Amino acid sequence: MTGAPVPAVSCRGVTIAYGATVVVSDLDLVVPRGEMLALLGPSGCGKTTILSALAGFLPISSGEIHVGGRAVAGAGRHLAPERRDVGVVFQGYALWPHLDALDTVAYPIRRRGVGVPEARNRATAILERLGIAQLAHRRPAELSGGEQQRVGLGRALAREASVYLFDEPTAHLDATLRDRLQLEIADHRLRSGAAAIYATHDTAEALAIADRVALLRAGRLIQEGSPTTVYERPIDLWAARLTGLASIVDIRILGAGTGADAGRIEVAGSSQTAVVATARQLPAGDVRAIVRPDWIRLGGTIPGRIETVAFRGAYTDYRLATPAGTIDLRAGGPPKAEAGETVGWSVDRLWIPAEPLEAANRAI
Amino acid sequence: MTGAPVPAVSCRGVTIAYGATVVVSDLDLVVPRGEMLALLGPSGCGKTTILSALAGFLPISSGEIHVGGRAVAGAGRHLAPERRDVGVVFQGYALWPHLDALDTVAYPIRRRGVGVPEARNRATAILERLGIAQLAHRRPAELSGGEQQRVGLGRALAREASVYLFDEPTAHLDATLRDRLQLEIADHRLRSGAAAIYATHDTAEALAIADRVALLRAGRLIQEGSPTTVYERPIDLWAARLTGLASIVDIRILGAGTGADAGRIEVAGSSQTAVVATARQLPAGDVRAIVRPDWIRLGGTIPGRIETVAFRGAYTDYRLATPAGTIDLRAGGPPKAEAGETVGWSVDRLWIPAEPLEAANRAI
Amino acid sequence: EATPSSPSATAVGPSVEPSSPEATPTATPVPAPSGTIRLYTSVTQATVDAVIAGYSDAHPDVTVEVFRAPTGELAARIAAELRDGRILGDVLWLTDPLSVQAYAAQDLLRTWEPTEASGIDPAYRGESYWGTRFLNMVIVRGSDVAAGPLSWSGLADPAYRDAAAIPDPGFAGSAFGALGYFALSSSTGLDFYTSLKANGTVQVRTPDEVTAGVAEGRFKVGMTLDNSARTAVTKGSPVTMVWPTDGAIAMYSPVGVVDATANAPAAESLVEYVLSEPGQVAIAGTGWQPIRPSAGGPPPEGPQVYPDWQGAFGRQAELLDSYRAIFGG
Amino acid sequence: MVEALPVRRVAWLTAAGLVAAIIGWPMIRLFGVAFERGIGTVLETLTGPQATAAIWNSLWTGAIVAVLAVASGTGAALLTERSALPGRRWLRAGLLLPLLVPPFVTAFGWARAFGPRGLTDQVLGVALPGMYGPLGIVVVLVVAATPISYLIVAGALASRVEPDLERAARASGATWPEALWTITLPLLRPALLSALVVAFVFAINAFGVPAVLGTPAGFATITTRLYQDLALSADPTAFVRATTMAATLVVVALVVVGSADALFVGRGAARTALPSGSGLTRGRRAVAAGLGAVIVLTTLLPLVALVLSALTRATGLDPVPANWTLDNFASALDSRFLGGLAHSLVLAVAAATVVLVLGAIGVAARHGRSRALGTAITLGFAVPGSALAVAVLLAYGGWLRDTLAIILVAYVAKFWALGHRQLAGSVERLPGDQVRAARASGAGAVDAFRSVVVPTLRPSVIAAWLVVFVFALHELTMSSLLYGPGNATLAVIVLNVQQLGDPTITAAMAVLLVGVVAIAAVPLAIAGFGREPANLRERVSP
Ligand SMILES: Nc1ncnc2c1ncn2[C@@H]1O[C@H](COP(=O)(O)OP(=O)(O)OP(=O)(O)O)[C@@H](O)[C@H]1O
Ligand SMILES: Nc1ncnc2c1ncn2[C@@H]1O[C@H](COP(=O)(O)OP(=O)(O)OP(=O)(O)O)[C@@H](O)[C@H]1O
Ligand SMILES: [Mg+2]
Ligand SMILES: [Mg+2]
Repeated sequence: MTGAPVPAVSCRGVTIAYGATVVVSDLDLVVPRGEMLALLGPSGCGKTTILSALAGFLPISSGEIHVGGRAVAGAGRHLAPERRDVGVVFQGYALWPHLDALDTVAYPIRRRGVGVPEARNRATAILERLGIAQLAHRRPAELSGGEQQRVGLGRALAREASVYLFDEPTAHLDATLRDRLQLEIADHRLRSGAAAIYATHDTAEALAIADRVALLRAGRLIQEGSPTTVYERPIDLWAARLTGLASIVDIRILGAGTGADAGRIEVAGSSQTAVVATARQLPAGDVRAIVRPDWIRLGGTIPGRIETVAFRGAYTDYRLATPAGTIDLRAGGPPKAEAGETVGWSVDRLWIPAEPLEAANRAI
Repeated sequence: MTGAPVPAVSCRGVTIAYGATVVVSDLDLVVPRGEMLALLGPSGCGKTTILSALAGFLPISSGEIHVGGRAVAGAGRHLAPERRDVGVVFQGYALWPHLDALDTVAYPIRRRGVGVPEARNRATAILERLGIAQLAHRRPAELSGGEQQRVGLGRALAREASVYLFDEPTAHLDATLRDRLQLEIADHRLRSGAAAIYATHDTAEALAIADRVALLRAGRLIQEGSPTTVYERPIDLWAARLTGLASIVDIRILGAGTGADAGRIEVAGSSQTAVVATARQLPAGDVRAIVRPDWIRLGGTIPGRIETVAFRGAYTDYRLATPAGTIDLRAGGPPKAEAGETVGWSVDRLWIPAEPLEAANRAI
Repeated sequence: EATPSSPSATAVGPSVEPSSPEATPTATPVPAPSGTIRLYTSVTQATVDAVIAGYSDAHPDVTVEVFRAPTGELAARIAAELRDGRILGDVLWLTDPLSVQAYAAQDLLRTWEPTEASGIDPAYRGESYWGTRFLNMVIVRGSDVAAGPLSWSGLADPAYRDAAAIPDPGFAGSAFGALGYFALSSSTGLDFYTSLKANGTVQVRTPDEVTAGVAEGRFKVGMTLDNSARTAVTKGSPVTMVWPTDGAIAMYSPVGVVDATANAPAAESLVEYVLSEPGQVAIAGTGWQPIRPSAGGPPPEGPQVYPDWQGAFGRQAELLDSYRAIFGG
Repeated sequence: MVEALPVRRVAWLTAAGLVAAIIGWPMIRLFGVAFERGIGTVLETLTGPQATAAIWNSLWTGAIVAVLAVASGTGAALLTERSALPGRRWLRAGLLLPLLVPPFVTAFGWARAFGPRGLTDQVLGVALPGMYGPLGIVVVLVVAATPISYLIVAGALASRVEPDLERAARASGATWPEALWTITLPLLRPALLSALVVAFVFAINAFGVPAVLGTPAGFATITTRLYQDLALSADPTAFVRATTMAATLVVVALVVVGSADALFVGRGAARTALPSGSGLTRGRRAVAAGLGAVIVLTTLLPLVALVLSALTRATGLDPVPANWTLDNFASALDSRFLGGLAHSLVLAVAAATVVLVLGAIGVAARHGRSRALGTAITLGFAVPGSALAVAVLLAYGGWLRDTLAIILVAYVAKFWALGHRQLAGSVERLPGDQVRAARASGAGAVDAFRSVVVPTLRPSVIAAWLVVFVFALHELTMSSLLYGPGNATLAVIVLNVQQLGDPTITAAMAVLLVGVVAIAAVPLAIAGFGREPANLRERVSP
């Protein structure tokens, strides 16, 4: 890292195992100062494990971890958690049964040698920002799940660390609160210039708040990039489905369009123009491509039979059986068509990953 | 309930308090057999408390609870949990540290007097359906959060109860798994004809899976209805925001349209047609209305300056400052405009609740 | 299954010593005693076993249940039983006269006249209890200690500063006997203990601990029971027994019949046997000096002096307190 | 806010009834005797200079022993249960070893090992100064009481485990001692209190140790004084004096235990945490070695000394092979011994099991009032054996005299506290949701208790059973007072041999006793604690 600014966190070839079972293998991650990296992956992919290793709760079997340029783990070294300058939000809250909300949040402040009254003042301020000041004197047993989660978040923010590790910190919060806390977190980081790693399984959340997104699959990093990149250019179908709904269509390339301007394609016999992005040399003839529900419009010449309709408030998801494959389609507003109806549709945009795609199958 | 089919669950004027603090007041709920009711409310509104009372973990201070027509609580009666025929998924999992996944799921089956081998077989089947068969011999301490949550879900399903109580059963699961488990649950209920109460803070989830949705605010039931009703006809701004994004616009009614066909309105000086639904006598002149992001389109004659842009994968959320008020707008696909730009917009649909609305303020 | 602490006519514990040669029953008056009696005793296990074995041969019809416990526990049990009404034992055979005197004073013991008691010096008996053997409080000295003290006062010799030991009267009845002797009978009075204390003498719980301490070399000399010293010597411990020139303090170990007994004939026959020649021989056989000189056993190796039990009786608390004022504990 | 289950009420009534029968009634009889000569006599007895001295001695030694024993027990528990020390299994076993040795034997052994002319004195020429006297008493009692507090604390640590709690502290910037102090210990508080109470009570009614080590220094405690009064108790006043002393001990315990239990009030369920083990990554071997050394010194050496004197032909001879013999064992191992052994085993197993069942009932009865219950139960443990035996005799001698049953009653009265404290200490931190989950799965209250509460507490349960079993097997005073013809216990036999006054044979007996207990208890201990708690397998460094 000669010359280059020291990153807040960097992992090189980190492997983590529980006893004999390796759950994270050969992980490389770099988080620049002040940046927020989202760890996005399905349940059991290793998010918590990675965070635990960064925080110093778990030893790593190989590789190296640097925090703020300081080697904290690897090569026989294992720096104690309290000396790593990280703030952690635990997936299971990990609140102390014998401390009330106030003292819990005051705890890290006290650890910095701040006197009780002062620490309590600061803690109260934090509780207020998280909207639970009125619960200051409740113990965990007397708090609801989401309230506990907020206390846990408050404790982490009180730490004033240079790196924050968030493990699904909003899993039990409603959308409004979630937005509000995400603003809090962003704001807090802006003020302190701290970096953060944010483990979540919520795609929308990850794409919305993170500067960069890392996709994890069974303990391996399979793609890393900006939210738009991972959404528009997923390296494979699995990645595509992790970052949102995605379907596969069989198309034929008629004429290439360069970059963002549309090229001619043929889908299920009817031809149209669409933006075709690809990670490889654009092939001619038949290819298999990935489409996002919002890259597809109802109305058009391609026939499709509606299989299912799911109303989701702001939008409705349809599944169409078409000659080009089963596709998912999302349109704003309440359902405009019934299951069973046959409709026409068209596609605005397509993505062809480097690896050829096998036949679509919904089984996950 | 003379003649009418006995509902699976019914609460009449139920009030629940922790010591002196009343957290649920005068709750009336009826869940017909085979139906799924979503309890939708922000953190701390009383969801878990209500479920605990139904399950028999908490005494109720007043009112009555019937399960399957049988009075289980109230009027001095308190039926023990194991005799209420309910299956519970706990928000905090509540797994037993000394039992592995298999035995945990087998536990309720054993309680019905089934022998160990048979119980284990059935348990294995359930674990398979939940996609954690390979973790059968892990104890909670050796499972990830989402895995633990699935074990907890499996235990509840194994109970084969006539009523299921789900407390945010998918909070720690990724979208794909969530969909899959929701199918499992639906499927399981279809086969057994069991009713379910599903506590969640996730609007999309509630609207997608529930037959009916109950909106809770600080321990009070404020609205109950079908997903489309609560989305399109929220009784007030709070309810509107609980069930999705919502903004307030000042409009002038020019000509009423009846029911679903559009009437003429004027917004910020420019006039257009839109569907105006209302719970009261449609007023003439200036009124304040609620709009959903998907009831608004970019493009149109009404001016607005983009304040924030949030890319959320399948769609992008914009916030516009307009003469008619600050509005949130959702459009499919990646950002089409930058913050700071001035754009034109138009509205397709409006909702005017019974109570007049005060000036919009985002603070919740 | 052998019932450990109750050898009986039917079952005889293996560790019972062979009864003495001529165990011919002494001419007993008609009718022959029979039934079951219970013996409460604090006498050492071996001695009890030997005597009971002999008795059972002589009186096959009588079953003897033995309840053996240290003086303290035995007394506590009796006290508890008394609150339930009556002592449940038929015969009491204890280590020293102290407690028996108390029971006699409370009329709990049966007043009668054993034929075998005729030979017993009045000093070693009361109306309802009779001495069965002697415990001699003597001096024990480490073999490697040059010249041991020859008299009691010698224990206080500066040569044994911090290296002499005595048993605690609070714990051991025999030690209390010694206290009683010095306090009441001897010329020295309690000064004896004062001088010992002044010389750094250590008190331990029992005579046996004194012997052991001397054997281990913790102490050079000490006050202990002849039986204890002899056992150590015969086993090969590096100790020697010294018979004080001014006399070993001899205590007799009394036996008596409980007044409330339901089976007086059998109870009496047991007492008779203990006092009889064969009983005495059996006692002597286990290393105690019997009350009957004719029965043999280890003879006194010098003069014996006797505590004034009558005088000590009723003044135990007071004597102990004045002793503790000196030695603490 | 948990629903008041009928089961709870039933359990409470049952427990209360049993307490009244097994402890309450005998106590009443005891106090009846103590006060029968009027309050005047009582005061007189208690205000005598020696009495006050004895009471004071008992109090301060008791207090010091309790603190030290709990400190060392907790330290050991944290080391063995909370960090991946090499050879944890053996350390655990070693720490429990002193349990196997009857206190009077411990005293004996320590005197042989570290006393003047003891093993170290002969070999190295160094003896522990003040071995005879308060110092020796405290040291030996601490050694004897440590395993009990170790068991209670270790049980609590293992019974409910959440590594994240302590990790959260570390991640908040707490060093591991800080985390220990601010998080772990507060969560362990109920268990620590139990341990303190039990250790204190254990100390103030120990007899053998102060008797052997205290007399030379003229250092009397309530129990030794009590014994001396009993020895004279053919004289009715002496007997009353004795019971008065016993009653005093009960009152002392009542005050201490009561106030300790008062501290429980208002404490919600707490959960303890296992650390990540990173607290002790370096120097684990050193720590383990140190712990091992302590065990060897405090426990093994005295035992060795004991064995040596058991092997030696006669007291005072050097313990060299030339002087070795097995005669002592021979004369110890007679048919009586085996008979006594049989009785003791029966009694010990019965007592341990009964106590456990009662403990379970007590736990099931847990709510407000059950604190009073706990206090009452602890009283039984507080009364010195001889007094308790007398009390039981007074209360039940009528029907049960001379049966094993009456001994069992006394044992249960005495050791109930051990089971109750242990279980209560651990159950304090079972989260309600786990039990609820069981109920919601269709398990009845009792069923849920059996299938969820008990297994989660498994280590504590086994610990409780073991402690009672071992104590019952050792028990000396009560049985020597209560046994009837034909059912002497092992300890009674030992005592009777000891009366023969030959230390070598006594040593032999003691060695046999320890051996027996070891054979009976060690496998169970391994079964109970050998298995690593899941959480340890979990996040501790490979
Ligand atoms: N033991 C208790 N004592 C006092 N108040 C409590 C207790 N438990 C919960 N509460 C309060 O009751 C209210 C409802 O709690 P509940 O757990 O039902 O909320 P919830 O709807 O489940 O919230 P969440 O979605 O965060 O789980 C909360 O405000 C909480 O603070
Ligand atoms: N103590 C353990 N022993 C063995 N395997 C474990 C242990 N803890 C976790 N695992 C496994 O490691 C994998 C990763 O666990 P981790 O908790 O990191 O997943 P996660 O990404 O946090 O999932 P979730 O989103 O459900 O929390 C999972 O498959 C889990 O089963
Ligand atoms: Mg996780
Ligand atoms: Mg909740």
